[in-house]
Amino acid sequence: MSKRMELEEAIKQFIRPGSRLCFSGNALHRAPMAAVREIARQEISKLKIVKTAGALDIDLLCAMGLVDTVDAGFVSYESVYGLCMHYRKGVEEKRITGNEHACYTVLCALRGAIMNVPFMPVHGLLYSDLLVENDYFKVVDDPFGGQEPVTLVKTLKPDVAIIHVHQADEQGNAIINGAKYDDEIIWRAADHVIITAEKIIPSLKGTYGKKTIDIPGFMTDAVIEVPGGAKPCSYEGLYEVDHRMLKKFLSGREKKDHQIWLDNYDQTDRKGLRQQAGGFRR
Amino acid sequence: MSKRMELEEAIKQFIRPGSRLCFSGNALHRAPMAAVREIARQEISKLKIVKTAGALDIDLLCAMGLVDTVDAGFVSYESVYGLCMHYRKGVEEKRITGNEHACYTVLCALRGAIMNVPFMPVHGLLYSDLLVENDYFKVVDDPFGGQEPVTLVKTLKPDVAIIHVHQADEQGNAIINGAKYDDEIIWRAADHVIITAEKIIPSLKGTYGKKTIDIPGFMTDAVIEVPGGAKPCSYEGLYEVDHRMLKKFLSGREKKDHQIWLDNYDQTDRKGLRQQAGGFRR
Amino acid sequence: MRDKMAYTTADMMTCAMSRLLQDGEVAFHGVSSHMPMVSMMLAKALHAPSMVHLNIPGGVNPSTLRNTSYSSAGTELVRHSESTFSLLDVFDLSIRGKLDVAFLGGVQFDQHGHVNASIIGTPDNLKVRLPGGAGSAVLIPTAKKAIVWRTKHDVRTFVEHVDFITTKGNLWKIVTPLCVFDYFKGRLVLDSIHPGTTVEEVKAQTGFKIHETEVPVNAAPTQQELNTLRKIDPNNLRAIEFK
Amino acid sequence: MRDKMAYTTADMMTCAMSRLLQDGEVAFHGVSSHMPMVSMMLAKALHAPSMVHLNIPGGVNPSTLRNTSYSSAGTELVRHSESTFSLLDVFDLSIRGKLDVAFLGGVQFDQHGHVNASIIGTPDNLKVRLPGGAGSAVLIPTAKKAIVWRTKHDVRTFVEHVDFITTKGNLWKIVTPLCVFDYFKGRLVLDSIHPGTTVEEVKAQTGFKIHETEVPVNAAPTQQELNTLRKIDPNNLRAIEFK
Repeated sequence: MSKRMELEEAIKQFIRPGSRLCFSGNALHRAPMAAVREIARQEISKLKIVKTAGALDIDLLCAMGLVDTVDAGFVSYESVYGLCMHYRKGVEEKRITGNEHACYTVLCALRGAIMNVPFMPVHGLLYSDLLVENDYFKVVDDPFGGQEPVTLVKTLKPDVAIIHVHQADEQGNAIINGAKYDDEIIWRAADHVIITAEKIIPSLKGTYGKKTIDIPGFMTDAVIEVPGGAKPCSYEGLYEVDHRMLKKFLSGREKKDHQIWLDNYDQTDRKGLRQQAGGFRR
Repeated sequence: MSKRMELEEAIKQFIRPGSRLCFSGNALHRAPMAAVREIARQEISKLKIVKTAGALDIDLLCAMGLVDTVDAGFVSYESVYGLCMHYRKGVEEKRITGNEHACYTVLCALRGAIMNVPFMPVHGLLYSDLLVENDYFKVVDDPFGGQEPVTLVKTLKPDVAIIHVHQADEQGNAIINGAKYDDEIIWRAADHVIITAEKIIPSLKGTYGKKTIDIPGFMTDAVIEVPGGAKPCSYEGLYEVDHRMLKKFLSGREKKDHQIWLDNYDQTDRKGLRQQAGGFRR
Repeated sequence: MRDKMAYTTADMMTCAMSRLLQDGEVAFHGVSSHMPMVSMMLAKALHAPSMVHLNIPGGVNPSTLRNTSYSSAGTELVRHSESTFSLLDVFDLSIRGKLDVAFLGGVQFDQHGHVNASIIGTPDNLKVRLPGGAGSAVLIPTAKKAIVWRTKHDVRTFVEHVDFITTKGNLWKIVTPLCVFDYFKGRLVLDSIHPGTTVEEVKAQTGFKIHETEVPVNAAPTQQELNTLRKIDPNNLRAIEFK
Repeated sequence: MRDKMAYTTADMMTCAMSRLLQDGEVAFHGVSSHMPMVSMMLAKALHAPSMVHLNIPGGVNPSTLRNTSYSSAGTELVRHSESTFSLLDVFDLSIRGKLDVAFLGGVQFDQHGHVNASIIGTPDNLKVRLPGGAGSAVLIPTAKKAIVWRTKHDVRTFVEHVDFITTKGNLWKIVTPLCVFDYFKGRLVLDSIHPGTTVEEVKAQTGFKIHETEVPVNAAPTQQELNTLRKIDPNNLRAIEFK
């Protein structure tokens, strides 16, 4: 049974207004940008985003007014490009709830989802206004009689994890080349997993031992072939950050500007349009 | 800095009376039997053993009267060889504390050690006399206001994990071929990690991408070359269960019998003796 | 009587379990679980090609058991698998309500669907320390359907009250050499019997009251099932518990 | 004055951080942490060959930065590494008290060693939503030694009281363009100044009272350090925060 879908279809089927989402990669590396753009095109709103360290993925959806809450340890472009201004403005103007975590507590909150428990104990986080200001942390006594109080972080259960990978097969088996970042956590934590892949082959069966399958097919719901699907973010061994397109986005001021920016990617993100254009080799 | 040691030395240095230990593998597969035998030879006692599913490793140490506590989900040979009689007798005669867990709660108790927290929440374990009879489980209210009570398992922090691998280098990097079982959990949970390897090479540096290092060198304390170090248990691609030697152990009744059984392995387990014998190719 | 047939009790039990599996389901077996392991391979070969086969060493959909000499937890299950999914992953999956079928053992069962794999006697007056429930205490409550099998069917196995409740929960079926029990509205009921036995025999071998008087007789293993069994399990691992 | 020298402020800060690292230590840097990344490579090249270099993409001991064009969290750090150790592994390691050194950023610091990377203003009257403390809130309390660096040294950065305590704990040193602070008995004290500045300048640029009057001047980067820096960091990533 093939799980192959078109991007438009997969985003429509699995992502709803208010969905809690996790994205692959870290900062400007291997974010599933084609899928993020498709969410923006479909204007699916009130999204809750969970990521240790996000950048363009979060900032684009904030710029489009589609974000309700961000749970993250760090939201910023790396040094050169500075803060995520759309996220920042949204939080400052109280349109967006910015739940600050330590990156670790994001991962522990996702561990809670993996283990289907309502909270996860976290050591080390004892001196911080984050504990005072936020109801997603609680400090309790140790029921086993230990003397130290225990900090708990409330579980965050993502509805969908979107992961951009190097190669996948039609059954949903996926191979990530290079750094895995937090992907091993998010595909286990989420209710549904959407894979976008640089390339889809009919079957990875029989390659065990030769290739390492990072995500087993039965855990994924949809696979979509999107060459360049992380652009303008980077992907190990394939492409670097596209600084020109990144600057172009950052220079956008209004939603109209961002929509024009999105249009630049229509033909590479959407297969239908790629085929119409006739220029895309399968 | 080489971490290479002799087996006698490593066991003496890292394992003390009362140590809590984890062993690699599962049932009769890839248990670190050479190291277990060396513990038996050195008669290090009052050991606390933590394993999801143990067999000969646990039973041998029980037979030698060296075990204080076993935390496990399942202690038995597989069908053919039946129960672990020395473990069973020890528990029945109250010489050994047999803490029964679900295999999952063993792993969650080790997760507690990995995360340095005193307990781990566990979903699903709500209907069981195990909860009633044992103080290492507690059922509490959800501090975040959820309606369902939450079961907690008390953390088990191993002092030493002993892992038998296919190949290691002198810096302690280790490669496990075949099934990893729970090894990914135990090397993270334990305070010290002892690697016994079928083969040690000077350095695995530069093989990244070609080989997958399962345990990074900086996390290990000692590496010891012991060809056949899992025997009479099996090791993927190298040797099957040695049924003759297993039956020989099972037919032993007294400590004296087990000591004779251990002697059979002296020359393969201990390098000093191997070299004296002169017959072992390095 | 059964041994005069062209199939063994192990064949019958394996087929009965195999038939309980549906295409597309995600199913798990553990250690010392040879019959469930073979039944999964049989189901995949015959009617459930897309079933997902999970196990302790972590191989997803092992393609063959032909080189498996002894174990249902050996690394052979990884060597020819499609991908890997560790034991901890399997548990977490079940805990999240996403494991369709778990095969589990046990030593004592009672009419209320309680499973004992822990001790005979009481904690204070221990007669036998059993191997332990392994995954049962979390898998039986969380897997959508827990299938238990037991190669002994006698009044010491199927009792009025278990000595110790290792677990209870989403128990679905218990497959024995004589019959299949169904767990229905909090009670074990007789679901079907295997050819060659009678409801009376089952009653006589069961320590709790069986109310059912007429139940279906399971189809004997078909020629296709038997041929496939011999092909996928040439070492007759499915019979290992009867040896 | 500093720009007349044969080295840059980035070189000085990188060398100061590198010298804080000892052979055999296990050290981590995160995202947007180019100077710490280069300082680790420098330490390994010069005096700490067995230091263990951990990072966000999970490469243990990356052998080169020469192909790194932009990031301190890029997969280049994995491509030529010795093994892998994920970000979650790094956090867990620190949480267990086994991470020797963590490099962390921050935006505001006060005399009590409080670090603010969260907000300017108050939660109810937010002026600036900062990027967030990333790992700091758990790493500064749990790493054996937390080294903080900041490329700005002014009275808005080093303040009497931070607006928000993102974290405090095992802060060890803060390296700035002017000086190194030491966290000692619950207070930031002036540890040393870089060549080309004075204690007076540091006092003028610091919003809390500095009691020290005479402190050592750090050695300028040596020729060996500078040569090595140019070799291991040809793209001058260490200066990226000054661009």
